[in-house]
Amino acid sequence: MKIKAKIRRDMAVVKALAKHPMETGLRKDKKTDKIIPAKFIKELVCKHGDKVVYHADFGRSVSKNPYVAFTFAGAKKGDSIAMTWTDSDEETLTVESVIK
Amino acid sequence: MREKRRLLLKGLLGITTMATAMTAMPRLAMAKWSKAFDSSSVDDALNDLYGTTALTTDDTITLKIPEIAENGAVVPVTVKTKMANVTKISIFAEKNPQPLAASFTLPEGTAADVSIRIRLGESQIVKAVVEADGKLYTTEQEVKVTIGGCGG
Amino acid sequence: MKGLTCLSAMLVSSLFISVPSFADPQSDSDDVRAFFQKRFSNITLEDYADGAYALNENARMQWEEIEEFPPYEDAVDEGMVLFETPFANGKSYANCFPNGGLGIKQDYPKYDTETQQVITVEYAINQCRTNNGEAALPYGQGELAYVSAYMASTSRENIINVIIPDDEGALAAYEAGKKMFYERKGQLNMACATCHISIAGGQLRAEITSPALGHTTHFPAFRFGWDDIGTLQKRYAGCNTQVRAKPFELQSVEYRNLEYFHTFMANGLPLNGPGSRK
Amino acid sequence: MTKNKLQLVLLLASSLTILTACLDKDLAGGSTVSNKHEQALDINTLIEQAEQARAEAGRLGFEWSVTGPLLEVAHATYKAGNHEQATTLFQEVKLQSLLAIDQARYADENWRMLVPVID
Repeated sequence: MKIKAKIRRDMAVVKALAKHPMETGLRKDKKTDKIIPAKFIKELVCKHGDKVVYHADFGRSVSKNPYVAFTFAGAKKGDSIAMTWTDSDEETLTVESVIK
Repeated sequence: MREKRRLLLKGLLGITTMATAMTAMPRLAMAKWSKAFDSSSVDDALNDLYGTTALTTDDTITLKIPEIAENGAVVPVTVKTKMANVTKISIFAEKNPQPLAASFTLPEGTAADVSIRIRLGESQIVKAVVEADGKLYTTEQEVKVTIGGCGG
Repeated sequence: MKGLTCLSAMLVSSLFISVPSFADPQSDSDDVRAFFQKRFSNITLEDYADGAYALNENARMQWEEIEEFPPYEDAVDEGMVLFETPFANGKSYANCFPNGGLGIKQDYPKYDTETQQVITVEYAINQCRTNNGEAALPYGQGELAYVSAYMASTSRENIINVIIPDDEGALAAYEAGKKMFYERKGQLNMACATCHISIAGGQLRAEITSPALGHTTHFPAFRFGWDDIGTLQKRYAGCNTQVRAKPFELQSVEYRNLEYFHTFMANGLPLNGPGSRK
Repeated sequence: MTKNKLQLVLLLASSLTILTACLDKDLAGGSTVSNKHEQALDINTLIEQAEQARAEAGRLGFEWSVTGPLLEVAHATYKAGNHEQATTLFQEVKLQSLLAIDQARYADENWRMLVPVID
């Protein structure tokens, strides 16, 4: 997951791109003709310190390698944010980034 | 427009240096992932998510989505509104097998301005629902999805 | 059978007889530009670097949205690591290129008068590897494309400056590339020029066909259709296949000549690769 | 006139003889082999022609992308014993290749027609 966070007009603007196949469970493998099992990010959360500043739940219609952007108040340059995704297999990844 | 692209180009390298990956963080305790994402109709999903299908159309909500999608697999969507006390924003793609694409819970201090990229299997209506002061508002737009294979 | 042999013999001879008369690359390029300027009078030369997106505001907006956080960044980062990792003999890519390989893409393809051939960045990358005892990498996509993408990223906004030296071989290579660009082939009987000059900007099924003028600026490109970053010649092979012509080997003499012609046409345009395409 | 008539009769008679001979063989069960052999000779020539034409189209850089896969199908069909269909497929391969060769010739003579002209 890549995160770009910067301060614009006193607000922290966050853009993130998670690397994830986002398999819907509806797609067939062209070679084996078998259904590729569903595996998609269900939840993406961003914390600034202890505070949750963003919480997104995803369904199967979110594109592969999901991209999100959002804006929150109360952060300054140099602060850290941590973003965590959890997918349908309960796999999880947390990435930290410093606000520029 | 051109200037903007230039800036983007310049910023390309060296953005990820600060990001560090850690795994196995304890799962954040938040609202449970709703079964609304499994619903196969917009109304069912609305019921599951909000307990009602009563929506008020409000055209002051900005739903930015292309009228003709360049690539149905990656359709950029932005939903924003100037309404106060927005607690939730959700996005529905009516004709997708499971219409609810994403639902954002916005704590105080987070702007009612979210972007995401979604899949659209065919031309259809995309709907944004904004929850503010406990009421539900909506706006929608038709998106044409073309079948390509030759671009670029 | 006899007829066939006869036909082939006739063909072979006719192919050999048609040696380029007098190639004038600059006036070719001027003509193509004048043609496009007439067709799309509202866009500037620089705009052609954006391909079909220069012609369609709706598509352009979506493309810019994607470029906000483009899908090729990982590939570029990986390319940088690969580029900087020394070979087993201690040397690295930087030793094989002018200026350490950085900010030089605008000068490619080059014509090497010594070996009498067109050298593209990708071809040079593999030359560099084999000269240093490393195995050549597959052209098209994967590590080689990543290295090339990184090199392209260091050359962004540089102005394309392909030079055709006053050399018979160089002119012949250019002319061969040009001829290939205009030859109709494949089961659909289409030339590169059919889509990208004659009907450029028009609708082909659901697509707007891009002008030939800015094609080479943004490669290697991430195409959502490929779900990966790929080289210009991978796209050539794709185009050939789309008109149902059997593609040439990537980095074959034919494709390198084509890239030479194709990129010379874009002289003066700013590089903006890697780019994303649908 | 009589001469012509005579010729006609002779011709008819000879063909009848041949026909009868064949029929005889058929009845004797020996002709299947010889017929098959003749057909095999034909299809072999066709395969050779198809492959030569394809190679020539390829050498000129004008082979169609669909021809190679079609040739594979044709060979597989032939191997599977379906000679009638294989013949059709090899003919198609040959035809596509001849068209591609013709395309090469046409392109060589006329490619400049697509170069934009400024008036």
